[in-house]
Amino acid sequence: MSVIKMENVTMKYPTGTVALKDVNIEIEKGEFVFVVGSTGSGKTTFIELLLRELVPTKGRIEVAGIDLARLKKNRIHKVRRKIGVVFQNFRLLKDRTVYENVAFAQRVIETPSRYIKRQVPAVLALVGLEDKYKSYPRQLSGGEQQRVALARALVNKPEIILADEPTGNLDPKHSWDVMNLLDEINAKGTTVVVVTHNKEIVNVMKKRVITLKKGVIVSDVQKGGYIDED
Amino acid sequence: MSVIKMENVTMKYPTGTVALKDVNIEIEKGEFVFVVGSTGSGKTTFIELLLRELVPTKGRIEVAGIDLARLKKNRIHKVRRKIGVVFQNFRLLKDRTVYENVAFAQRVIETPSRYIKRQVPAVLALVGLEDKYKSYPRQLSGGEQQRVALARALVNKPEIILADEPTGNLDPKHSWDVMNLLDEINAKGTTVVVVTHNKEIVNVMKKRVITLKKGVIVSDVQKGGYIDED
Amino acid sequence: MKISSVGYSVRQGFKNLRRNLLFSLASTGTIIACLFVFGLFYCVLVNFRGAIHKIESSISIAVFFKEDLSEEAINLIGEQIKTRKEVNTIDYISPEQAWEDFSEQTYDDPAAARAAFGDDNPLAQSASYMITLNDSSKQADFVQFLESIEGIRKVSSSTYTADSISAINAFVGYASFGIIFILLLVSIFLINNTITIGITVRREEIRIMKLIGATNGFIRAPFIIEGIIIGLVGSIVPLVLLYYLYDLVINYIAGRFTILKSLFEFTPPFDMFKTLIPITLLIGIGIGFFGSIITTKKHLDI
Amino acid sequence: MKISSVGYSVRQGFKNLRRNLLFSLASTGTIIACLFVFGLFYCVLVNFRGAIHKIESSISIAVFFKEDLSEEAINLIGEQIKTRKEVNTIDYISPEQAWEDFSEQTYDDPAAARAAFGDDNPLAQSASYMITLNDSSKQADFVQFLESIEGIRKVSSSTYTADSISAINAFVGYASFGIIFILLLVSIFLINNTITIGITVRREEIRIMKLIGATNGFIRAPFIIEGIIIGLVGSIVPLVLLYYLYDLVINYIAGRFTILKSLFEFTPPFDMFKTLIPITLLIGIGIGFFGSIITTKKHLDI
Ligand SMILES: Nc1ncnc2c1ncn2[C@@H]1O[C@H](COP(=O)(O)OP(=O)(O)OP(=O)(O)O)[C@@H](O)[C@H]1O
Ligand SMILES: Nc1ncnc2c1ncn2[C@@H]1O[C@H](COP(=O)(O)OP(=O)(O)OP(=O)(O)O)[C@@H](O)[C@H]1O
Ligand SMILES: [Mg+2]
Ligand SMILES: [Mg+2]
Repeated sequence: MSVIKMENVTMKYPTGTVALKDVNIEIEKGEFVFVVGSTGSGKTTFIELLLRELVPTKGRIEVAGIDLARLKKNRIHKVRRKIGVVFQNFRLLKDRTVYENVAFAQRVIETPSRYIKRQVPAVLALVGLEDKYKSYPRQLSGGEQQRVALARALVNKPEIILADEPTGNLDPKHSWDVMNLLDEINAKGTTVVVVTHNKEIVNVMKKRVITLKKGVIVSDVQKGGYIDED
Repeated sequence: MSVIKMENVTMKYPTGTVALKDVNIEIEKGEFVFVVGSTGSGKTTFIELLLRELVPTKGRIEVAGIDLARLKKNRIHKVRRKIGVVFQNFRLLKDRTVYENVAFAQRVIETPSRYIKRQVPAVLALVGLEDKYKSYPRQLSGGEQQRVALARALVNKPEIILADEPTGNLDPKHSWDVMNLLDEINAKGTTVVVVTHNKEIVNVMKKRVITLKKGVIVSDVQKGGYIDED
Repeated sequence: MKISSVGYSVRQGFKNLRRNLLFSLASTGTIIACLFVFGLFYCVLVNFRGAIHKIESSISIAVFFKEDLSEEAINLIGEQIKTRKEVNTIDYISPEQAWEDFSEQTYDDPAAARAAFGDDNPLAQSASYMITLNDSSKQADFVQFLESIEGIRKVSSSTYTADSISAINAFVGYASFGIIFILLLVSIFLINNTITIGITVRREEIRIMKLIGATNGFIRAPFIIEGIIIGLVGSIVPLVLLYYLYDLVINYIAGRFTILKSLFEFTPPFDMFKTLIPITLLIGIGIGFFGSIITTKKHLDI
Repeated sequence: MKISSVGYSVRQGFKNLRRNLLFSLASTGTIIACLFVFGLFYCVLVNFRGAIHKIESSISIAVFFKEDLSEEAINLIGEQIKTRKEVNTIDYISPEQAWEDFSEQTYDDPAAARAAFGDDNPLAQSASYMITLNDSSKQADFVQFLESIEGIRKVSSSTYTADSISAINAFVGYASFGIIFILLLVSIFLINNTITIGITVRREEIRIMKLIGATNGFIRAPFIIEGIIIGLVGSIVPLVLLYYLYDLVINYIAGRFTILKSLFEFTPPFDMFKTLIPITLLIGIGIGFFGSIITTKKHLDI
């Protein structure tokens, strides 16, 4: 059963840039997929479409069995709650501490306080930020902010994880920690989609790799590797 | 002659975090230096101290022969104009186009308009963004924003270039393009300091590598390589 | 929404106030300033209208009687006049009183008057009623009524004064209404302005919340609580200020301009504030509430 | 700063207005609203004081002469009185005029008066001057002066009325001053509020500019230009509005309440606006200018 499905999706921005062009993708439940491609090839656009932050100019998108085009505006949260996202630019709430940022994801789905108090510290420990829980985003290094974003995406144990460049600000060791963590979570049944520029990781992990080039899928292989641009 | 000099510099944030501890660094004019280290090891703090965005809790910093502690507040721009910075989080002016963002660096030093009109497109072409000059930062991909930040750092041909993770959002090919560009500029006499997590690049380029660990310099070698954490 | 979420919203509402201290202070300050000015003019206008009403009710009409009308007949006429509800006061001026008033004004001492006229009262025919009305615009009708009464020789009234006062009264009424209305509009505009800005600068935060899966209600609730708190504080502060200021001014004037006290009575604080308090609270809390609802709505559509 | 940079600053100032449209509109709106209310009350108060002054200058003092004083002597006294600069008008009331006025008020027709007194004028001694002053607070002194004049028998003045009017006058003066002052403070507070917010939300931009090596002057200039433009627009708009509104109201009242025209003269638009325009421009541009200087200063210290 596919949890993510794009049919002939085209995304043209008001500026005229065509970020995605006739994209067809099907991702099965429980898959681990890398999305790679040169800068500006449409990877972030792809993520934002799945979140329905963007609406495609053409085509059909289905997430967790729900047709996004048919979804009423006041029902969008239903889909979003099935997804944990690590945004490329983190998108942390800048007036809240690390703890509150992560806890917020749980409050949104009305998790009882006693669970929040247990789960938030646990997930912060998982990403190695247990001693920064009181800090505000502006008091964190780039890599630390990125891991807060990851913690927030994981804390609700969502069906789908979308991670846009989750290791862009991390050193090799921490990058591997994050990837191994995502692999473990994937092993428990969560669908994981990772956008990355990290050639080494893609090549070593041998997962499905979807390669975009100027908004077009130029390759989609199981157990693939990073395709360098010519 | 050293253009960057830190003597016993300690930076303790008001939160109590000691980001740098007794750091002594001397960088000669015309050097190319990588600063590496695990996430949160103090690399961005190091850059911000050189820019005098931060004032060290202890120690002396000299940039281009100027003692930053002795510098009067209304003279700080003198030092900053000698430096081109690529910030880790880009710090573009979000209400101005790509062109205006780059041109701004030139306007600041009162470059005559006719030079601005020539030099800005040239440097945008150099980083491969000639066709995005009308876009606003929010209309760019992560890697595109990063290259605008680079263009802004380069446009004034500063004495010193400080680049904090300038390839974090770039694919391998573009990362190499950027590094080669910095190398070329360095060859013409500019001092270049690059903070990076890109192990491959550090290992291949064989430059001086300063490694930080929890705010302390643990290694500083010419023609060094990336030291993985244990 | 669950109970725990309600508690969360309320706590967040208070926290937001601290997090965005600049905007909280700016918004609260704006509401305080606007409602203070609004209340100030409300007080001034109410008192001003009170003063005009006082003047209005002191314009007198003199009624003179036919020659040799008996005292009994005069009393009867007085009774008849008293039944009219526009009558405020009615006083009988005897011929002796009239002559005394007149001679006192014209001659320096009673002796001179007596020298001129002896004990003759040249105003023997000048017994009169002095009548004041409580609404000068009714004077014309009332004079007509008086003139129709048998036994009345002459009704002396200043149509001009009465008409002037009732024109002033109407004019001040319109002007007060216009001014209060303009102040209200301006207040609403300004308060809404700051609330809009305060929420707009947080649009990225709102967007993030929505992308994480928050419902509109969940995002909005703290903003609404925040708006209500700002509105509440923003209306209580000027009310308290006005109350003390009003008291102070009344007492100051009573001491400083003693003569004004007889001309002019201040509306007592209780009467003033029993209307001002609900109006002010309604505006403050209303704008805080609706302002935050309307402004958040704009940014929730993602 | 080079000429090209000056041009750049000015252009940036205008561009900033468009870039931060919400804040530009909010700030301009705030200034317009505040200065409009300020101007409105300025107009109301100036007219109100004018009205009181008019009443003040219509309170009359009657001067009666010693018995059988020659007409020549009376004229002489008149000349003497006219030299005093507090005198507004002086009118001679002959005994005939006085009797006519009196009998007209007391009797219905001249015939009745003649029936009572024949051709005798009971007020033969009642020639008088009716004097009005232009400042009722000087009445007491003036009466003393009159009483010291040889040939004057009696000065009839209402100390009570004069004192009341001069108390009212003083009171309204203080109150106007207080209200204008409060409005001014509130306006400055509110305008500064929006300007502060508008600049504060751009503090990250200012920080970036400083880190790139911009001088304080370079960063500030566009903000100051922006502040001045906002102040300029924000003061011209309410002035234009007020001008038309004032004209409209004057004409409306002239038509609707004809009777008021004789009681009360509106300050002519020219006189009103010749002080209001400079005050308003000064406040608007002043706050725009100093507000942006002060607020940017806070964020430039990096
Ligand atoms: N809001 C927008 N308005 C207009 N054009 C946009 C917008 N967002 C992105 N684009 C353009 O669409 C293209 C794809 O952008 P996208 O962010 O999807 O790239 P990406 O693959 O994520 O790149 P990167 O690896 O650099 O993050 C780019 O050319 C970009 O300039
Ligand atoms: N403004 C701040 N206030 C308090 N602590 C801070 C602040 N900025 C950074 N820190 C802390 O200082 C330490 C060093 O931060 P810095 O940003 O220099 O790390 P970095 O080496 O750049 O890391 P990264 O590779 O993740 O960007 C971190 O532990 C961080 O949490
Ligand atoms: Mg991207
Ligand atoms: Mg960093």
